[in-house]
Amino acid sequence: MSLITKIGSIDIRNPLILASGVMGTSYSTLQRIYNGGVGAVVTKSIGLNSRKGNPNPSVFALNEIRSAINSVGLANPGYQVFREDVEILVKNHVPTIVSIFGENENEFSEILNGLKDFPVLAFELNLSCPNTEKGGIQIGTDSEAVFQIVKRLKSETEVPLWVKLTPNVSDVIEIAEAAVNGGCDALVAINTLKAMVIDIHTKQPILGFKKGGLSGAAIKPIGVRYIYDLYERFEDRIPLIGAGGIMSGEDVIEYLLAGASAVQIGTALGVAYPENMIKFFISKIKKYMRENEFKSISEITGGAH
Amino acid sequence: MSLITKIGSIDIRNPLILASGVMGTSYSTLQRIYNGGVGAVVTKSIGLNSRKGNPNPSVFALNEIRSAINSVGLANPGYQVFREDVEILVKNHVPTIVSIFGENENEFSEILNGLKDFPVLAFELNLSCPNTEKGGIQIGTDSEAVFQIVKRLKSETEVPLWVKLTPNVSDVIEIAEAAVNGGCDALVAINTLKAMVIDIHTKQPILGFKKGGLSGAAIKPIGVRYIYDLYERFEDRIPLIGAGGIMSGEDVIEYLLAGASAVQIGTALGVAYPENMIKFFISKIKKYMRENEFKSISEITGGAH
Amino acid sequence: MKKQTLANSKPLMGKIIDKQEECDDTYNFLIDLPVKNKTAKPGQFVMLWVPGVDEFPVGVAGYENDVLELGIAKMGPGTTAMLAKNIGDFVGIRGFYGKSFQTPKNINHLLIGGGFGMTPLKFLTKNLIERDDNLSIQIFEGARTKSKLMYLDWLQNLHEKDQIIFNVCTDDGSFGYKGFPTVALEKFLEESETPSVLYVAGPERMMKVIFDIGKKYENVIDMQMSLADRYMRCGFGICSYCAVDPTGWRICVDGPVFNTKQLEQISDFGVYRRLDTGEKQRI
Amino acid sequence: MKKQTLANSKPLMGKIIDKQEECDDTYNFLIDLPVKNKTAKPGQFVMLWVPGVDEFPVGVAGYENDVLELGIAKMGPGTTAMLAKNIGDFVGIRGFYGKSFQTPKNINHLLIGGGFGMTPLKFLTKNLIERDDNLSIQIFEGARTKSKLMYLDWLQNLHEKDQIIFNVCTDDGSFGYKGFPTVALEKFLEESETPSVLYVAGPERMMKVIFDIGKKYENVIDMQMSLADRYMRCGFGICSYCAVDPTGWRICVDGPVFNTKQLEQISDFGVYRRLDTGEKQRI
Ligand SMILES: Cc1cc2nc3c(=O)[nH]c(=O)nc-3n(C[C@H](O)[C@H](O)[C@H](O)COP(=O)(O)OP(=O)(O)OC[C@H]3O[C@@H](n4cnc5c(N)ncnc54)[C@H](O)[C@@H]3O)c2cc1C
Ligand SMILES: Cc1cc2nc3c(=O)[nH]c(=O)nc-3n(C[C@H](O)[C@H](O)[C@H](O)COP(=O)(O)OP(=O)(O)OC[C@H]3O[C@@H](n4cnc5c(N)ncnc54)[C@H](O)[C@@H]3O)c2cc1C
Ligand SMILES: Cc1cc2nc3c(=O)[nH]c(=O)nc-3n(C[C@H](O)[C@H](O)[C@H](O)COP(=O)(O)O)c2cc1C
Ligand SMILES: Cc1cc2nc3c(=O)[nH]c(=O)nc-3n(C[C@H](O)[C@H](O)[C@H](O)COP(=O)(O)O)c2cc1C
Ligand code: FES
Ligand code: FES
Repeated sequence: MSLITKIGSIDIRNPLILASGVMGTSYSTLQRIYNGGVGAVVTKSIGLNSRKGNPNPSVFALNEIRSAINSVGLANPGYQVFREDVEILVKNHVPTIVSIFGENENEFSEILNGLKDFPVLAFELNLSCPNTEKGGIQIGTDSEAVFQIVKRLKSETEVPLWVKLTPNVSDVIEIAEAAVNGGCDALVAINTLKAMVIDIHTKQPILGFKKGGLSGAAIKPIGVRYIYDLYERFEDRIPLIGAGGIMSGEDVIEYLLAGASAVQIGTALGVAYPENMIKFFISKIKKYMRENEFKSISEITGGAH
Repeated sequence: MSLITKIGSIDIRNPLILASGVMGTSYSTLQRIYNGGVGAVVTKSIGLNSRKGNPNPSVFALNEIRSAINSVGLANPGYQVFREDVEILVKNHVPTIVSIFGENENEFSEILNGLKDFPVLAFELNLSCPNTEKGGIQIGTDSEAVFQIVKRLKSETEVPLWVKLTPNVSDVIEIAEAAVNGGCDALVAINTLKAMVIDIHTKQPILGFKKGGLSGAAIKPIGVRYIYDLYERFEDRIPLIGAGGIMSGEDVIEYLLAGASAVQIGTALGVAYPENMIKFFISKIKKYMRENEFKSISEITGGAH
Repeated sequence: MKKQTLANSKPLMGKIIDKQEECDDTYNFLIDLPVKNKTAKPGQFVMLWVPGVDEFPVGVAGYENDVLELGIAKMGPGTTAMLAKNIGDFVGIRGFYGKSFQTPKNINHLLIGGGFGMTPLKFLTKNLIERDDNLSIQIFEGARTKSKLMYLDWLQNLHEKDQIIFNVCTDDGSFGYKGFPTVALEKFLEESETPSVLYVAGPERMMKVIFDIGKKYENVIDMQMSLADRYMRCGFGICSYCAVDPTGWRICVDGPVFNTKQLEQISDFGVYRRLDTGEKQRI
Repeated sequence: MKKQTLANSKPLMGKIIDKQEECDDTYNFLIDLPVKNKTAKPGQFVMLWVPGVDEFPVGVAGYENDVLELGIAKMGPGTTAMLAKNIGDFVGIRGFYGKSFQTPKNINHLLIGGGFGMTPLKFLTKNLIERDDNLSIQIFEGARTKSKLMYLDWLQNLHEKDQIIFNVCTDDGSFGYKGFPTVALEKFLEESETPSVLYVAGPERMMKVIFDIGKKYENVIDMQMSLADRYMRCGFGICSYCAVDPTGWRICVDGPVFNTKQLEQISDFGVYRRLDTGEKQRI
């Protein structure tokens, strides 16, 4: 039995990947989570210039539904500064996926070119952040834009390109097809869902940016559905990476059965002992594989179809 | 202090409305929930002909996130049979909104015309059910179709027309504008979110229809965001009716502050004692109004903007 | 208050650990549930998911140490698929749903059933014989023919041990007396001078007949009937396909067991039920 | 295990029930929280939401009967808005977050602080004086000038009652001795022959100086410092803006209190921190 996980041309030691934006702002937390046992880590989404993001409150938990809402809003140091962190990660052999975002094709291209000299595992294109006034959300819902960006970037690097999809669309298949036609190497779904919370005492939205994105257990049935629908459409023609509300090893299996080749975990790792959580996930996955006589992760992928 | 709630030209005794599809298949449950204290009730969505809906399992709870998933899929007796139930409701002075669905303009029109002799409170157009293979979902994401249907039906009846929006779209504002331009009298948001659950022991989707819609607490932050966004766009030019994950009186207030004139409650009433739940909701709303010195529901509407 | 909502979950996958033929086309299953401390009461039911086939309600025939006993009678595709399941297979269970039988002290407990209606009555019998405040426990079982009698050996054994009185009959006289359970029931009620409660589970038309009989006897202080002839989707009160007119009671949470006072208010009782479309169908 | 995730919630709205000027530009607040049975420990902090303005971390100065004590020093817009709040107003509280001070028995407890760093030390003092296993409790407080000394009256009063030894100094000599807290601290450490633990909360540069001093003394068996010079968003470990290099420890959950062994591994300590963009900034 092996946990080694294939995502297109890439192999990682197990199917767990740290999702973008969670413990991903500095090399040290990324390194720590990798040491904690995940197969790979995705950085916070990195843009052209440094950004403060949105005012606080910008992240809080909704524990009644085992979830979180955030409006961090792409706060990041800019790719030039972030090179320093990437350099350390690469030097320390941490399988790193750099998430990047831009307002348009040219921005994406500039960032990619500014980072592509590092042997990172992949670039993940965040076309889907719902927390910026412009940019992200528009691009990720426009299939023509998605196609153009992916095609352009694909021509500029040999490093695999992953496209992260937003669930805030009428037809994810259309967007996914654009990304696949553009030449992307994997699809990641899902990002957070547009959401907000209002405090009834003060009659105000709680988030500093008012609106945010919902992550955590609440969105798991939605994420599983996205992966299932995408697998129905593409089968094994493009690797799918599931994300959204994975809070246990059983949830990982559910995503794999739906069609994912690997998964990303965010909110569940925002706890005091993320290392324990990762170990616990892995032990559950192993137990499941043993009991169900699976020899490899890829055998589980798509099993519910 | 009064709980009387205005939705356009309609007054109901309080802002709580039973959502479509929950205890809405027969006159007797609708009557019971009205007797239990809500302001009005919406029937299960009624179509042209009788429909079996989807195979079981078609509804179950996800109690970890205080939610439910369903793929009942518009099971209904057809409008001709359902006339009998509507007749009793109307005779018993139950403020009834009849939810109707169709595959196209003509179907909607036929159903409306088959029921419009009853003095119901309103018709709610379900453009958004995610559980049918065709029909519903396409219509609700196509702004031109929405405009045409609403305009046509509006010309055929004096009874107010409400349009129920799906959250499974890229841009709800566009659809809402089409409905408003078509002449609708209120917007209802949201219906369930596309979702699914897979059992990892048997490696099968649990729902008989495989895919379903998520309701309950998990979707509340999403529903609140929809109402907030719609109110931002329309302010008080069109009444908004909030729905999605309302599990307490506080949740009702949150929706009102976001911009709703009234709310619909579904999943929360699928309990042993819905009457107690309704009483509890109302006592919490009254307490809030007293403590915050609100004289009427409409004063709360939009307070978070 | 908040905790009161949605007390139930998705199907919990239980492993079949025993399967025994009970009578013709009817099997007894023991299912090991992955839960602790969930208690079931006689009269309650579960939603049984036969993966990939169907989910439907079945009464609880017993529950001990997280092991659930079910008795399944072949009807159509769902029950047939269940009967094809074997030891080691997984099935999904949601529950326990619904209201149970209420059993007063110092009365005659008259349990009347037929077909799969015997399953809740078996559970009820098990609970009653553990008490020492009963005047008597009497089972009235009827079936078409001997090979259709559920729990025959088990009940005969209890009868021999004087724990119950077992009145058994068949339409064809192949076992017990020839005729309907109502014969022995009426005989007992006529002669008895002590109070009785009737617990009835079986086809709704039969129950209606018994209800009309029971009303004639003053010593019948209550009748509790399990309305199992209704289509169910959710099992926890959200869908309303199982509801009765004109009260709007949902069989799955407000029933399935109703008492005399309630049954009198249910105008459907023995008359019609709702189909999966919501249409009415005569019973 | 599942229950371990997301133990926290959205801001709970607490009502300000008392507000007192503590010293220059610094107020003490008592906030009534709508919760029961949540316990706070000295060294922990909360995220304080001033509605419509900002949310930021503040140390717990006390917690009893669901009433939270905070000490807020004016800095920029957020703290200014908080200082403008009055009795009856609502503010949002998330927490309690982070690790607390660990207090061994039979040692000298040396609490060294300045500015709002005094808030966790007040809470710690309150807890320590209730114990009877201390060699001594000593407070070393320093400020620019007398009017900037937090909890002055309270600490002097405890000193007079012999519950603590209060060593106080100001840069300008307007109260206590003229100079830094390190002077009295070093004097004590040189003369003492019993083991001491240092609990330090204040500007990180000051803490670094004390850390280097403490390392020189063998009778200092541990130093616990609260790293409060870090930008925080979430408070529960998800965002990583507060993390330190190279360990990746998040101040909000792995800290804010770190001990000697940990501080030695933090290369940032006293050197740089991350801004709200994730960029580094020299301290
Ligand atoms: C409260 C209750 C307790 C029951 N207890 C038992 C039991 O202990 N043992 C047992 O063998 N059977 C029990 N049943 C009946 C069992 O649910 C049906 O036999 C089963 O659903 C038949 O399904 P099928 O696919 O085999 O047959 P089908 O051919 O699909 O249906 C045959 C008949 O079964 C009924 N039925 C089908 N689906 C449902 C449904 N979802 N809900 C309710 N009725 C349905 C209908 O009357 C239908 O006409 C109980 C039913 C209820 C309501
Ligand atoms: C663990 C901890 C405990 C603290 N305890 C207290 C306390 O008990 N009493 C008290 O008055 N202050 C305390 N602070 C400091 C307090 O958080 C800052 O003074 C406050 O955030 C300043 O905000 P502002 O809007 O007033 O000032 P700004 O002008 O916005 O900021 C001034 C400085 O405050 C800091 N700051 C601002 N926002 C944050 C943030 N979200 N997270 C961390 N630092 C920030 C930065 O260093 C910034 O440069 C504590 C900080 C931490 C990290
Ligand atoms: C605090 C926070 C910040 C996030 N920032 C980003 C980001 O910068 N880029 C991105 O693509 N996704 C971001 N996400 C989304 C996650 O990567 C992930 O897609 C989503 O949270 C669903 O997974 P989860 O439920 O496991 O958290 C963020 C999520 C959280 C909770
Ligand atoms: C079992 C079930 C059946 C539903 N059927 C319908 C329907 O027929 N028509 C419709 O417009 N909405 C239907 N809905 C959606 C609800 O009306 C409501 O929009 C949604 O559940 C969100 O509200 P809630 O979270 O309070 O349940 C159904 C929901 C549930 C749970
Ligand atoms: S089965 Fe759904 S309400 Fe009874
Ligand atoms: S404040 Fe977010 S990880 Fe510490």
